[in-house]
Amino acid sequence: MQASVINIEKIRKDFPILERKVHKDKPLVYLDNAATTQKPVQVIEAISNYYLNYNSNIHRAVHELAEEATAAYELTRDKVAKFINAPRREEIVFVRGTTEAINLVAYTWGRQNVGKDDIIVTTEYEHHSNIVPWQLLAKEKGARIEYVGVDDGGQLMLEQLDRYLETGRVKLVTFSQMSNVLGTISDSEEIVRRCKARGVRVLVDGAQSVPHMKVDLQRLGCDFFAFSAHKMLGPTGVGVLWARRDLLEGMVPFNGGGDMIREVHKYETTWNDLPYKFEAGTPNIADVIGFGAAIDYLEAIGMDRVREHEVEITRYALEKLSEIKGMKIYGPMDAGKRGGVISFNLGDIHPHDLATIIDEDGVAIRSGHHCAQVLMERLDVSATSRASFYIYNTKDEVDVLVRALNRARELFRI
Amino acid sequence: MQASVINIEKIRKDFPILERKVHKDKPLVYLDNAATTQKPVQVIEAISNYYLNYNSNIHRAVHELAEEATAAYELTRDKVAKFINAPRREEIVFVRGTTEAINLVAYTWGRQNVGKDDIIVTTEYEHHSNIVPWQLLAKEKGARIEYVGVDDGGQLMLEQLDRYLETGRVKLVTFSQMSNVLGTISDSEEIVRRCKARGVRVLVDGAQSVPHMKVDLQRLGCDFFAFSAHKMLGPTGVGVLWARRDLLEGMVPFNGGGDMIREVHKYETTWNDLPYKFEAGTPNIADVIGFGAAIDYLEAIGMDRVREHEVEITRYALEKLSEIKGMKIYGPMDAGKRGGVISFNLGDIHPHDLATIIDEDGVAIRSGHHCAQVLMERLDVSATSRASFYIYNTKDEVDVLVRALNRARELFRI
Amino acid sequence: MSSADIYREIILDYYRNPRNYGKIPNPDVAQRDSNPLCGDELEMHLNIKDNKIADVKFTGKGCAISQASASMLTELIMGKDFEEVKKLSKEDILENLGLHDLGPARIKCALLSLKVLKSGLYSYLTEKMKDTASADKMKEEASGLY
Amino acid sequence: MSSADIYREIILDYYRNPRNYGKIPNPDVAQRDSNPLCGDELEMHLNIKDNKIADVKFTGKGCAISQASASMLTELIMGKDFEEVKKLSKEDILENLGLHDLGPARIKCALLSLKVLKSGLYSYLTEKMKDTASADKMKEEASGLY
Ligand SMILES: Cc1ncc(COP(=O)(O)O)c(C=O)c1O
Ligand SMILES: Cc1ncc(COP(=O)(O)O)c(C=O)c1O
Repeated sequence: MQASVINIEKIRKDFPILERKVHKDKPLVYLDNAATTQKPVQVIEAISNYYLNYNSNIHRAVHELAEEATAAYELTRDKVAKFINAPRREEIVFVRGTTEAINLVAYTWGRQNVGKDDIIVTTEYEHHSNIVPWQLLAKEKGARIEYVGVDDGGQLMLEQLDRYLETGRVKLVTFSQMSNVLGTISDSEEIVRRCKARGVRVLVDGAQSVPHMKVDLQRLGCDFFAFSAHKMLGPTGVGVLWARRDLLEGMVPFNGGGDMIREVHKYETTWNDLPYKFEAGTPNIADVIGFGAAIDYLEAIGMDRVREHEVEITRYALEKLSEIKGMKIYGPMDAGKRGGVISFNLGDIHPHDLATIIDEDGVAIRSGHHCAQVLMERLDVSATSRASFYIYNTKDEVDVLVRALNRARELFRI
Repeated sequence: MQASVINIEKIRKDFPILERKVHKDKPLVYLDNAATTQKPVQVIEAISNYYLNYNSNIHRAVHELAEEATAAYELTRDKVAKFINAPRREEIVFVRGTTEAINLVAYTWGRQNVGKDDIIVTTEYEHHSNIVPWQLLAKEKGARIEYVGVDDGGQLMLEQLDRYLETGRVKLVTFSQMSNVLGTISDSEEIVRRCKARGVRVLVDGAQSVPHMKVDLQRLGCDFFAFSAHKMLGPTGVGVLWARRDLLEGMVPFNGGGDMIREVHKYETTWNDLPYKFEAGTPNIADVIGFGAAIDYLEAIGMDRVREHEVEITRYALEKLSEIKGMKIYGPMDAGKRGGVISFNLGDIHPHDLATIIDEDGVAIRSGHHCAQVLMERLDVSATSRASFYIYNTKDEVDVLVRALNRARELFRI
Repeated sequence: MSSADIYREIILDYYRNPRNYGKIPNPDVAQRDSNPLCGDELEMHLNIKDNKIADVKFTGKGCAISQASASMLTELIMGKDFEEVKKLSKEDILENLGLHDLGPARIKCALLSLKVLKSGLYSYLTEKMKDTASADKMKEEASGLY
Repeated sequence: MSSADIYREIILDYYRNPRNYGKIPNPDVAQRDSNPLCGDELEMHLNIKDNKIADVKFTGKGCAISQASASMLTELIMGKDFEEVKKLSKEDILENLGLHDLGPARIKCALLSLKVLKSGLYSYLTEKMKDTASADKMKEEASGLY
């Protein structure tokens, strides 16, 4: 194993799944981290420990278990606020994931603020979760949805954003801080600056950025921010919507039910304080607590070092992959300015076939449209293969990937 | 420990939390099961095992982990369908819990089918999650919400339902199969029959019934059905919406995003098949798998025996509690016709004070409005105390509760 | 603290025989709030004259802690200088009640009356005194209580 | 089965040189579907005369398995009796392709063409033959494929 900015051997010991063999005897090489990451034992144990020792519903009971569970659940809120440098803890709303966070904004703020002939601007490299909710809203309201294009280098064409902004009809600009296909890191602060200059609200999809680089919401200056725990060592079923307090206060509730109310009467109801107004029903208590352990784990390594490690491995992978005959890589080629997500196609091998073949060698990558069909149309492909890295991946694993791809090439006689 | 229809000593061994002491040295007596139940090691291990051995995002990848995870996730869908005797697996939609299930129906079917001056009928003993979503919908559409009253014996006054049905303007009747405060078991089949006779749709909130008695959807005959895993030995963060296939097919999607689409284009999108159309984004994979283990556990005991055990302990508790000076019990008194949820007040001790006092003796009960403020108004109380039982509770624990209540009585000089 | 310490004679007495219970006709301040967790309700009425609390009354329903706390708070502030009342802290209330180490759920019961008081002062400062700076401070303090 | 077994010469040949690729002008049946999981698309055109498949063509994009499967299916049904084609099963298709033990994700690729065929026959039976009983059977079979 190569020297690295992080102690990778120690880290790998915390992920028992990496010891696993697939297809009988092949060591697992897990390169599907953009879909979901593996979880360290610290996270798994935080969840078990909750169930084994202090499982209880929260907020409304006074017995000891309930107090312990409530305190642990709320502690994660503090950890999240600190991790992304949010101004206030009550601006952190727990949801199921990025998808639910964005839909929440569309159903509440969106339905209150977007009207006929208004424009919602998104981008050609968005995940479906940052397109479909706005299509649904646009359809309901008679509004329009427009796309900032992606150039051949995988970058957003911001002059198109300017043109939309100039119409004066844009109500929201929404974009991903890091593309889950191209690895492009958006020029987020610049986009926010241009929107703010026109008084336009901005939502940033941080599903791929928060797990892989330091994010500072106070610097970023956006209005809404969304991300998922399961893509950053945390459990499935938890995500975060952050929004500025004044916006949350003005927003109608999303789901109605327990915990989000102040007083329920037969014909009228008042809402609870932030953030509970947006957390209806029994939340995913155990996994929120597990998410806290994931944040602790990342904080202990340090996000700058996480990023450095990924730049290093991405640089190595871009170099090695480029040497393969018939290889086409999509997205920016400068590892220092992109994330650790590499999409590619190899000759005329369809990504599905490619993934099946290299899975036999233990290599898990993703193949398909990556929930980004609009981008697939833009790239004029039906699908790509995608390898994505995280803190536990090594250059040795990149070598295994490369060998497996060469075997596929031979099988397809390319 | 007393003889019981179930092997309670064996069962208690599966719940390590029951060995726990609270307030230094008091054995935990957990009687807050209507809020959330404890989890057997089988469920906790199913979750850990997923993360330790085959954690992966599902449905879209072809590598081995993804296939294992997808198979396990989908297997729970089959288990759920069988458990509640649903006609088809694709009618089972995984959501966060009962609350989200009901909101999903309100946002989709509700917004499509409820119009101005239409009536939505609910009941006075509903949980907030079966009131607030309908208030929000009624407000948006200019519809009305009406309540079937509760009589002094804790039963629904069905003649009021008839009167609403006679108006011909009722679009939906929605009610809880078991009250989470009074323990009343609704006469569900009769209510459904009356609604069906008028072609009115029916939603049944099964949050308190599915965990405690055999539910057979094909016999029940309703249109929508909702419940939560965490109230039936399963993890937090998972619930089920069941709806008839033809209804689901006609419903617009709820959340937009990954997995729920067939094809996304810039300006138009088509939807995936059932049930995926309603499962947008990365689902709570680990906990759905854990939920499968919870169903296995209950099936192994047998729901008839679960019910029998609860009737026995509820009968004992009703008897012992009635003997306490100053005790007022709400709801039906015949244990054979009600669930294992007992709400009460003791003299002028406020339930919060009572719960604090007996918590010192290790007894965890709930106190407050139980997310049923409309019922509190009906009962003319601001709150009640509530003890609720499950498979691992014993008569000895009821005795501990009774002793603790008597201590509270002395402290308050009643 | 143990429940025997919490539910002392004096707390039970204030719970069962609350002092200053009731309403003031045409009060200078009328403020109501409820605890969304347990449903406790509290309404406080104040008259303020010559920078002093000229009269104060409360109504409400809730647990012994919240009701005794409210009643004792009314006694504490009756006749006090307005500036002093503005400064009342969480610690003052708990001191006055003789309650320490309450758990996170029950401490909200003890502080509901202070929250209502501070919210009421916020409205008073905003509307009658046009003193937004002090008002905002009250509001922050009220929402910081829990 | 191993990928060396899946990606035999013949599968690659059908992938790269699909037989019956294209469209039929004014076909009796035109059916399109896509696999929401991977984005594979397939459109099939059929002409039916004298209770036989008089002509069949397909277009699409997708993996080697789905494209070879579609092409081989067109060859299999060309000229066949309509009744026989209605009876085609999942097993027939896999047999014809020489593919066994595909995982749950990849088997969908192999069966997409059969799904499209059955959906097409459903429309044909409903609209042209007014045979709802047979049509419903086709629909059930199509949705049962995955
Ligand atoms: C009858 C009833 N309905 C709905 C709910 C809400 O369930 P959840 O909080 O799991 O969404 C509950 C429990 O809290 C309940 O008891
Ligand atoms: C950029 C981006 N946005 C949104 C999502 C959706 O996240 P989730 O599926 O956790 O809701 C993903 C991942 O799937 C993503 O990569």
